[in-house]
Amino acid sequence: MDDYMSLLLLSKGLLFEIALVIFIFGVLLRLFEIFSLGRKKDLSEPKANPTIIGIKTIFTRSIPSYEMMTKRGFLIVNGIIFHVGLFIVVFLLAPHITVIDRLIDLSWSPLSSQIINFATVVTIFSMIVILVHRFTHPVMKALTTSGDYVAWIVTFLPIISGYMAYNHLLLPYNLILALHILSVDLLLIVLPFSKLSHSFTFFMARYYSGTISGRKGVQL
Amino acid sequence: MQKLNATLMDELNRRGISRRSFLQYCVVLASTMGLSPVMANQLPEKLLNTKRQSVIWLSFQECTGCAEAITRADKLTLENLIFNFISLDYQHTLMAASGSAAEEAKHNAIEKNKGKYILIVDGSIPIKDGGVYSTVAGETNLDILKRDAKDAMAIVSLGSCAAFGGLPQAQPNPTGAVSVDEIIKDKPIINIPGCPPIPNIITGVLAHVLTFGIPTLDQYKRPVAFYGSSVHDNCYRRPFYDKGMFATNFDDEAARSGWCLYKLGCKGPMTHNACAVEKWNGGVSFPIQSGHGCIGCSEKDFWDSGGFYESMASPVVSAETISMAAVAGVGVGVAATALNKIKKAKSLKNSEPVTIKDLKQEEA
Amino acid sequence: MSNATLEKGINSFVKMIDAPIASFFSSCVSCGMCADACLFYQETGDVKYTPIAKLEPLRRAWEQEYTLFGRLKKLLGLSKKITNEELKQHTELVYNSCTMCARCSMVCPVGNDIAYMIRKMREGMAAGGFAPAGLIGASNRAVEIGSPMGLTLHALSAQIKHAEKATGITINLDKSDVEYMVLLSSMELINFPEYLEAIAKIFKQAGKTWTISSTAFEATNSGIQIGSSDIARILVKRIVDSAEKLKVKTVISPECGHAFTAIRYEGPNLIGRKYNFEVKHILEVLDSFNEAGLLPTEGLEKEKLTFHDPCSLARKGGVIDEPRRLLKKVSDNFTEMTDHGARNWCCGGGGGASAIEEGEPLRLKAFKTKQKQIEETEATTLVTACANCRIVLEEGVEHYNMDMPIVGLTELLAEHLVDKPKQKLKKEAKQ
Amino acid sequence: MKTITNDKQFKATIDELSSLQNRKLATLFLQNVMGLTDKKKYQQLLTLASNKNATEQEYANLQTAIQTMVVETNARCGTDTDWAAQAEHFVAKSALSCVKDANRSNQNSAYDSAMYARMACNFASIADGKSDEQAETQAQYQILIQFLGDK
Repeated sequence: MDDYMSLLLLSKGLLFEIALVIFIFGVLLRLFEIFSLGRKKDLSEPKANPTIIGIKTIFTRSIPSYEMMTKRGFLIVNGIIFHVGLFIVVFLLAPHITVIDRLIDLSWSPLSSQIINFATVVTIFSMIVILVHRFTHPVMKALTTSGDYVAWIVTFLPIISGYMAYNHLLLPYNLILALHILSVDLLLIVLPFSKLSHSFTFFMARYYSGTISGRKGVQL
Repeated sequence: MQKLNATLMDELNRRGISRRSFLQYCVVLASTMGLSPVMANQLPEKLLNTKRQSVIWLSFQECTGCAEAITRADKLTLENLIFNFISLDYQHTLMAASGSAAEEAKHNAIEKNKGKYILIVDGSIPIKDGGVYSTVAGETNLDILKRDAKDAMAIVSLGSCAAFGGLPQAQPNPTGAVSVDEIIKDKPIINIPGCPPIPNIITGVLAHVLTFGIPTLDQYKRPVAFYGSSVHDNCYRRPFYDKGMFATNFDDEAARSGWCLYKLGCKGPMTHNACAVEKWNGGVSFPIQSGHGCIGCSEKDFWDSGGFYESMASPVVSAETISMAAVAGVGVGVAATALNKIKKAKSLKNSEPVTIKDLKQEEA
Repeated sequence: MSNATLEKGINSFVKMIDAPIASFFSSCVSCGMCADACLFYQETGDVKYTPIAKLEPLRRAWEQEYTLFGRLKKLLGLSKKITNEELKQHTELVYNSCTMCARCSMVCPVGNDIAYMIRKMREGMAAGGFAPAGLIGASNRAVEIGSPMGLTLHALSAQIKHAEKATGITINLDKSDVEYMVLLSSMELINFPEYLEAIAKIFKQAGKTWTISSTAFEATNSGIQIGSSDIARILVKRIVDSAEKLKVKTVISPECGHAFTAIRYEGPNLIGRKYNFEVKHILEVLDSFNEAGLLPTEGLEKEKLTFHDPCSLARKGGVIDEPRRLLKKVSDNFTEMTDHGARNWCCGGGGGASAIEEGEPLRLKAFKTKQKQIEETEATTLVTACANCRIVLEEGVEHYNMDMPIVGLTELLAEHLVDKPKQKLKKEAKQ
Repeated sequence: MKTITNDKQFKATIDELSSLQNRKLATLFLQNVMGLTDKKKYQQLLTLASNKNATEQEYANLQTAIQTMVVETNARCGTDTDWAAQAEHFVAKSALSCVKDANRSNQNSAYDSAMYARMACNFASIADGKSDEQAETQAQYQILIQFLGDK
């Protein structure tokens, strides 16, 4: 059998299956690990409804403050571009929607490939920018651990390989598609156990944070 | 009756085809073959001076679809001309002779054209159990191929079976079918995959061999001129793909409006072939144009590369696997919960109330 | 007597980690934006003051004890242990250079409440014997004497007597069935005794009954600052017991930030039940008086005013509109600082930081942005509502050679109470 | 001669005074509590007060120095209070009233000075149990009467 084709079949077959199993398993495990630690019921008289403000904070925290825009606007804008770009690329590309449809029987209308292609370029660019920023910004440099690089790499690989696959660059399509799917497999496996876990815990973090200040009638 | 050693020019004259229409044909042929301008200019002259070429066509495990495709033309065309021009000295289906007479004709042709004939092979070669699954005149395909290839100038593996093993090789491959290039290692081999391959490609490749020799091939020994880009690249439905307009059902409005068939399993993006350019039946249509996605027939192992109606990137995962993962996750999650709770309870048990007397460590 | 040990400290970390903390650590992407919100990083540029980095020992405790990979690493002996030396180094980071002002919590893009985590980490630091001497001393005095600053009932009585004389109003100790129980902070009684006079005048004017408890007059809570719930509980309990014994309806927290959050928000959780009374900050009470028309004032401040929001009051207490409504009663020339309300810039001395003597140079350095923001308003008088902020601001203003009086809002209002300005009017007429 | 027996009269009387008189009187109140602190610290102020030609600029310069003294003697949150030191703090505050810009309106510097002096006494009484705010109040009434007589 053709090596590339068998790699493609392996990547979207057995390996994807394994990756998905680890992903689901990992996410659930992490959620259990977090929720199992519990939270004491707050007995103090709330000034406002903490739950409502908690839920609101999940969304409002996406809006940067003026102060932070003046201080770290570059990082914030780049971060927003990256996350929006990533969202577009991951969830609005037709083949991806097909995969999701196949997995959970849910689909929506995709964006045009030219837009996706553009978004991909922008996302790749923003990722390179963030990496350079990580090397140069003193605070980020000090905070950065190997885990941050792992997170960056496993995010970058699917994007760059996906871009190459779409544009038929350098490698035969089967091979690059296989590599793309392999990198996604890797991402799925690494995600729950790495810094990328923020993709599902940030809802909780924002919610908790929102309830803590919300109880005091403050929406930050 | 055709004269031996006649050139193509003689043949044209014999048939009364004008030089003008021949030149027009050459322009088209040159572009099909992807020739450089210099070579394109040389093409008419080279073609006109080619001698009649001896060709031996071996059919092994196949369906005769390839032969059908190339002989399908219902009227005489210039493409056919090339094919008619060659000296097809052996072809089961087409030749008038049969039995030992046919075998003898082949033997004679080989003897006469040692090292000069072109061997066309369609069909795969079974090698399991000594190759007993396909024989001609009591001889296995494997033996025939090995013997007849020995003195060939070049081998053309016509169709996906000869080129890649094709349908016979599909899992579980009961006959142990293999492609030609897995057996013959010491001869130039040109793969013209497709199920069947496009007739124009066959004649184009033959014309190239006759004039400029073996064309540039890719890693799968396919002529780059015809297999260099994907069906997707040249597909007239590509704009719909780019705009994200997809048919999701063969009879939905989108399908009727001619939208992209990616979601219906079209393998165009991974299939390298010239269908979208050359088309079929004298340029009438090709599968996608007739409303069906490309099944990727000219790619290796296309039978085993997922369902024809599954989009390419679609993973093959069963719902059971997902639910199994969920169950495992919950299971381990519960275990982790228990561990965490125990740990926390232990820390609570271990902690003594902090009083103001306990705020300092003992002086060392 | 059992000494503090490293083990106790780590055990306390493990005990303190809850679901919010686990979700916070799981979400951090090392963007370092918290540093830009922190006054100590802002002025020093030293990356060690990055808020999330201060929590590293707590993070490791979480990872090692509560995550699969952390456990595996620990089993294989690959995890980095938390050591005495490390925690000793963190004393400066978690106490001296953190006021728990929660500016970092406010800007974290994934929503990590870093101040919440610092508060929990201090539990372990205190239990492990890593709290700074200043806060240990304050906690000792708070528990043994009843005030972190050693203010005894005798001293309180002297101050009450003084206030009674100055105002001609009787101040009742331990009077039951009154509406309000007023708490005081040592800081006010020691540095700003005018506060007590102001309260007396305002309550008389409003016709409200109130008292001070002789067993729980102190509002501040060193336990919260040092990070020991056990000590904090003792201190809160005193207030709750007195308030319930005296059967008051409302307990009033004085102009002190952490005291308010300690009694108002942490207290019920410390004693494990809800109160039978309400807790309000003095500004909330004054605002309610004002709304009921019980706070008639006259005259406007001549100076241009600006207001410093105490972090614990605004961002961590939700008392934001009240001071503004009150200020506008007595001033038509009030400007906001760039960062105000819930987004205010901390004075640099909260969360017990001002009690740490060795932290003073850093505090003064960290004051720079506040100084700039004050100067930008071009105000001539700075108003605030926290005695600790007030002292820290005074020091900062002095350090940076700014000529600017700093006044407490309650006192400012008392000066404008209508019964008083008769003489004032006379004086103004004379000029 | 006027008699002053309570704070109401005391304040009303001070309110009648000009700001320059206020400053002079304030210095007298301060002098009366000098015993609670190191007198040398205020030598400059006392010299300045006795100089009739002293300029506002000189007062302003002194104000900065005294302001520093006030801030430096502040009791910081959570520190163990030294009551005697706190008495000094209020002496400094009293002194600060003496050097405030006489041209700035809305000032009752003598009254403020008197009040801070009393607080200083109050703190001293907490510290040593001897000082007496009541006695200080009476003394202040006498100082005022004397001042009005001298005027």
